[in-house]
Amino acid sequence: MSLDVPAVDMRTYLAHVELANPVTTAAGCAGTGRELSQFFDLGRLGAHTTRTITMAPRAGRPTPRMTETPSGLLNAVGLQGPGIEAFLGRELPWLAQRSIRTVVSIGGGSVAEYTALARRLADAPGVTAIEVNLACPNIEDRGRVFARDGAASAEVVASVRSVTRYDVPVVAKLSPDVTDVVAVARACVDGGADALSMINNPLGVCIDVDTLRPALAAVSGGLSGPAVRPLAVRCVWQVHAALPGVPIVGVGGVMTGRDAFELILAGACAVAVGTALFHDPLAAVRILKELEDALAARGFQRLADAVGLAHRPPGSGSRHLEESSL
Amino acid sequence: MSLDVPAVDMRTYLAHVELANPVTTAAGCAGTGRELSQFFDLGRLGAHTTRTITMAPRAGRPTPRMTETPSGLLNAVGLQGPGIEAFLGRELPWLAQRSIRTVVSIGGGSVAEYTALARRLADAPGVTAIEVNLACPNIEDRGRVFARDGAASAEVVASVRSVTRYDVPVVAKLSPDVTDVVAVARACVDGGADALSMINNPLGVCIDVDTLRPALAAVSGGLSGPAVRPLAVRCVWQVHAALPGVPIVGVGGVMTGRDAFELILAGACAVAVGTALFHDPLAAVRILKELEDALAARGFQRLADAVGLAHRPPGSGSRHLEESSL
Amino acid sequence: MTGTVLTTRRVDAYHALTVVAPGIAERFRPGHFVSVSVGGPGTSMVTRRALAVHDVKPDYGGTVEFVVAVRGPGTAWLADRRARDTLDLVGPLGRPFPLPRDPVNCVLVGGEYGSATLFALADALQRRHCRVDFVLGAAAADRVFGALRARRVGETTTLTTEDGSLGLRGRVADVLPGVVTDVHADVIYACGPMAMLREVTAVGIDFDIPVQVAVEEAMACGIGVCMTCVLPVIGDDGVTRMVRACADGPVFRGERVRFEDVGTIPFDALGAPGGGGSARHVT
Amino acid sequence: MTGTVLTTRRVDAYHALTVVAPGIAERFRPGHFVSVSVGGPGTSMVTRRALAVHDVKPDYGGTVEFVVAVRGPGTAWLADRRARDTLDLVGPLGRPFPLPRDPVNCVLVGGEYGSATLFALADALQRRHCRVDFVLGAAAADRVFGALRARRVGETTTLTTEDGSLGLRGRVADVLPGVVTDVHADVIYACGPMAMLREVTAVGIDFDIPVQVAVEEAMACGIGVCMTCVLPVIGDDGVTRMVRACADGPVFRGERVRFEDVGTIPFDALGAPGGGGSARHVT
Ligand SMILES: Cc1cc2nc3c(=O)[nH]c(=O)nc-3n(C[C@H](O)[C@H](O)[C@H](O)COP(=O)(O)OP(=O)(O)OC[C@H]3O[C@@H](n4cnc5c(N)ncnc54)[C@H](O)[C@@H]3O)c2cc1C
Ligand SMILES: Cc1cc2nc3c(=O)[nH]c(=O)nc-3n(C[C@H](O)[C@H](O)[C@H](O)COP(=O)(O)OP(=O)(O)OC[C@H]3O[C@@H](n4cnc5c(N)ncnc54)[C@H](O)[C@@H]3O)c2cc1C
Ligand SMILES: Cc1cc2nc3c(=O)[nH]c(=O)nc-3n(C[C@H](O)[C@H](O)[C@H](O)COP(=O)(O)O)c2cc1C
Ligand SMILES: Cc1cc2nc3c(=O)[nH]c(=O)nc-3n(C[C@H](O)[C@H](O)[C@H](O)COP(=O)(O)O)c2cc1C
Ligand code: FES
Ligand code: FES
Repeated sequence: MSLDVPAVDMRTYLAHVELANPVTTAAGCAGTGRELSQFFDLGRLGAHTTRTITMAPRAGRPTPRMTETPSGLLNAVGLQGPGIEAFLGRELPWLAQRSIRTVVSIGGGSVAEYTALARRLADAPGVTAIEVNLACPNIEDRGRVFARDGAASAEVVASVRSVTRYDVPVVAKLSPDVTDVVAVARACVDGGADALSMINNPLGVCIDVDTLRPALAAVSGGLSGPAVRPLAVRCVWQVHAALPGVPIVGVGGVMTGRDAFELILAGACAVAVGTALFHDPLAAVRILKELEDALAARGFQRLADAVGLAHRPPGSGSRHLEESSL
Repeated sequence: MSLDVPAVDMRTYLAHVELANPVTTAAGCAGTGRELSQFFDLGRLGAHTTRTITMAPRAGRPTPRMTETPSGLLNAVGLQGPGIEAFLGRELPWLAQRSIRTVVSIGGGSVAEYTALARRLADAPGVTAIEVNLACPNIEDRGRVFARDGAASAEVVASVRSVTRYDVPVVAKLSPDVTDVVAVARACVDGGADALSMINNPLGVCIDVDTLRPALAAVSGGLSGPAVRPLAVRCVWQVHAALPGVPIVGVGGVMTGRDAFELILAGACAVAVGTALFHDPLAAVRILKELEDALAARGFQRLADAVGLAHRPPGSGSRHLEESSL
Repeated sequence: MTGTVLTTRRVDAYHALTVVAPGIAERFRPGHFVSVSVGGPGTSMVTRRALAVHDVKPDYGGTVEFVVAVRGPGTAWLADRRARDTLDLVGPLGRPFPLPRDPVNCVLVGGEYGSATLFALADALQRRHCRVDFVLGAAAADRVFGALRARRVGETTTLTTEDGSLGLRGRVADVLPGVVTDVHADVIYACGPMAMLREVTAVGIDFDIPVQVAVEEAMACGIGVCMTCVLPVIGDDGVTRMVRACADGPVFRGERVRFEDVGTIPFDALGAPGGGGSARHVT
Repeated sequence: MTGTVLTTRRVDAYHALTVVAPGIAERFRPGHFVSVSVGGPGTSMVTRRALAVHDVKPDYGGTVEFVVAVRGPGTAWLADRRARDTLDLVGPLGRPFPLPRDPVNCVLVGGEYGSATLFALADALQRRHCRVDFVLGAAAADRVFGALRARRVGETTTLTTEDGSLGLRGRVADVLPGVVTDVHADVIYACGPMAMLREVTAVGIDFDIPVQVAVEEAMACGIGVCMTCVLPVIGDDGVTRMVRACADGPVFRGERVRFEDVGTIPFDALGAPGGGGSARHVT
């Protein structure tokens, strides 16, 4: 047993909820949990994040739903899922029985729908946190995505917060496709978000030069994978600089422990693994191990000491990010 | 000589200016022109775009100025350049003497500075077009980048347009780091932009996990290369759908003729090559050849027939891009 | 899991790779597939490539053979592998072909490299004393895979090519009714392009015999977590769902697959936009 | 330009690659470098790697030899190359070492793989009847490159290692004053890490003899277009400019390089923020 004692104290906190370690699965990238559990014990992760759960079952988008891009993946799955009732009936209990820490991602077309989802989750056992996927079109605002608008995001977060048990943190998941991610982050925190998760996929398009048509049936899709990591690190950096007290789940292109470490040094206290799971079913546990080794190799005794460290060079104040690289 | 007759009519128009072909160098990626001309005749390109010229000489940012990212490059050069007087004295005449079509990129910290630059260019021979690099911090708005704000962008464009000769098109270069690129594009066109160029680099950060510090001295930098191509194609697609009559220069991650073709099918009538030049000094001419071959192989007789073609599937109306991939 | 390439060889238009992979060989059942990481260190390709397992042998603790058709950069990379290179494999994946309990007459239909998956199946069927007949087709002679082996293994083998360069000119579905009649087929197994599977299924429906198809859909993960490989399939309850080719398939009952609607969300599918259709069937 | 790898071998901590590249061999002058594409087809690495040319030989129409120290993924890929692999090269690049007109006494100082670039230089100097003495250093014995050849070629060779595993314990700059005095050096040529070049330059300044340094800065293009490889260098007019290591260098007069300010924009550099300093010198 003593071999299992980690060299580094990997515990982290999503607001007041302690996680055994900072590595989680990313929403929509780890199925129901059952699929991955054929490869490893999901309980070894800090948490499992569900796909985004919607009120009604959703068939999603037509195929082709994905295409490979340089160091990335463009996808338009369209939140295919069974709806909240089936989730509560079949998926959540399976996770709860195995004591898998579960972050439930929710998505809706209106504030009311998000709120109704959160209400349905309020009594369900086994909900570690609620992640509000704000990258959903707001049917009351001509389909404008909530995440693009600080006020709309804040409204969703506030309403979800108000119907959620005090001991279940509400995490707002932000998109990078905004002019000012700090403004949206601040609005969400002011609205009651206990933590932030970033980034959701930036929007991209690929054209198939043989069919002369978009490669995805949905035309546009979300870009993920290593290609977007610099954008994710940038968002985490900016938001951590502006709101240093707010826990951040870093997401975007994490394939290795070094990548996870990058997000942590930029200010994330947890890291979600998405696209990497498609390439390597064991990615999340491998990354956890690599991260622990990387911390140990650099003399860290606690993960917490590395969070945001890149902002504070020895002997100087924290550096500010300028908006332009030019 | 007859071997030189292209199989495909590659001519394109930047507003009313005819270019022999759609391939140009991207601003800041092709030096003064002299460097590349050691490898090929720059006059073979549709145009050469200068680095962004500023009023005063600029030393740029400290090093390290670049780091490699998956399928990308993160750079923070900081518009190092000799200033407008040295440009007019030494760089532009060299290009003009060789009849190289030259798009002059300009950047400033205020509307007045952009305007002064455009005025200095008004009498200079050899200016094919002026590209307004809007990714500069506005010193009058706490360093907020012009390109992030449609109104500020439009003001710059309108002022530059007003002092520029009627037969010299003004091209507005847009950033993808905005909530609504179509809104910024529309504002620029309403402000008098004759064409649009997109995308400038999205902002990214990389952390060096050995030094535990940002990899770039400037902390953040601009992401370029194939990693960003899906974002560039998306911006071109969205803007072409909304403003089908506006000429667009597609920029972002073009490494091959196929990549250039992708941007053209999405709606670009010209394509600028940036990061690819760092990898292959002959990239621009190679891409031109590959593009011509790709068009010929698919039976196109004119480049113009391919512009925006992916929007119009045979037998159906143009498809709309939804804001969210979900 | 890491496998070492034992041998590579060209087989007409295809590249055959034999890889030492005991863990996969051991658990393999006909119809399973494997996913392979492509591009090597530093690659820009982030997704694996799905490959059917053609053959499994006991040598070196267990080898698997793949047959690769070069399509894009990933398969081109695979075709460049040489003996002693290593491959990163995940598998076996998917649900294998269901085998009949009784010794029935089986027609195995393969299109292009789709035939590759049928030989292990034929062995398993023959071990159960089933009769096996082959119908293999492709666009041209060099793309018909496994004709010799089919001739050796099957009672009869019928070949078709669209250009007539081998066997009968035409498509497998053109000759299939004749074969089904001649051999008194009880069941059809098929693997190949979607259009072929649709036509083969139609033949099965005509003759009122079951068709087991192994479908091919673009896959990003192969393990059921990304939801990119879906197609509309009718469930036991009569409800159409968008199911995963990788984890719920790749083998389906042909008549359950809504081939005409592949690439769409049928309006009556569970959770289709508008909330119509079978969404109501769900509580 | 495509070059075929002729041979590869380990040399202590380094990997030496000999590549058939007549176009480069022909135009090469000592101090030139070459940029190499890394990662092969489908790679995620978009920038080339700069390598000094160690040796040029007339075999096969012209070969060039590189000495590679593995640092990150690109150099690791280079170290994995084998005979008959091809490399995509651009070069020769940069400004070579200026050669003295008269037969003077030259001390050639190399740190780590930086020594590699000095041997072609030594040949050229000796052809001009210059005396050549070497001072080579590194962290440890296996990182001192070219000691044997230096002993063969130079009048004297002094070796240093920081751990004392070869030659004298210490750094090249510790022993350099003694060598300069002993051999009555007229000029110093140096290539190696920036810290070493700074110290070597200080020695040259002390002795009031010129130092030619070949600097190393992270490069994205190597051809002068990306402006990422800059360092502050004082021009003939006394103005400090941020100049490109690739196109304006890599060889500079040591005393012109503001080593202490590398990694910064000196406040008095042309165009420094604030518009101060030498910006005023410009019309
Ligand atoms: C169950 C199954 C078994 C298969 N067995 C074989 C086989 O035995 N031999 C063989 O040559 N091919 C087989 N294929 C097809 C093979 O997976 C694709 O040809 C291959 O993935 C294309 O990769 P690429 O890099 O060449 O093309 P690209 O078009 O560059 O691939 C890009 C991306 O799309 C995915 N993709 C594209 N086309 C397909 C496709 N048809 N199927 C699955 N994913 C696709 C790839 O996985 C990759 O993620 C099988 C596919 C499936 C689903
Ligand atoms: C003029 C010149 C000559 C050189 N000659 C040699 C030589 O003979 N042998 C040798 O082993 N190395 C040489 N180097 C250093 C070599 O270029 C770097 O070690 C190499 O680029 C690192 O690549 P990587 O993929 O291993 O590391 P990474 O850190 O992954 O490289 C990432 C990026 O940074 C750039 N980069 C990082 N460090 C350096 C560096 N020190 N110099 C230039 N670019 C860098 C790379 O080009 C690449 O774009 C030389 C550098 C220069 C400038
Ligand atoms: C196929 C796929 C499906 C996704 N589905 C969801 C989802 O349902 N909800 C959500 O919030 N994010 C979803 N995402 C976004 C991921 O959770 C993650 O934010 C993003 O992909 C970046 O991380 P990665 O690069 O590690 O994949 C999805 C991403 C992919 C690739
Ligand atoms: C090193 C570097 C310098 C650049 N300098 C400028 C510049 O001065 N002005 C500008 O408008 N864009 C500049 N850009 C952005 C490019 O013009 C281009 O918009 C972007 O890099 C995307 O294209 P690419 O992927 O082909 O490089 C620069 C990009 C790079 C990589
Ligand atoms: S390929 Fe990912 S779910 Fe089927
Ligand atoms: S490396 Fe690009 S300018 Fe020197």
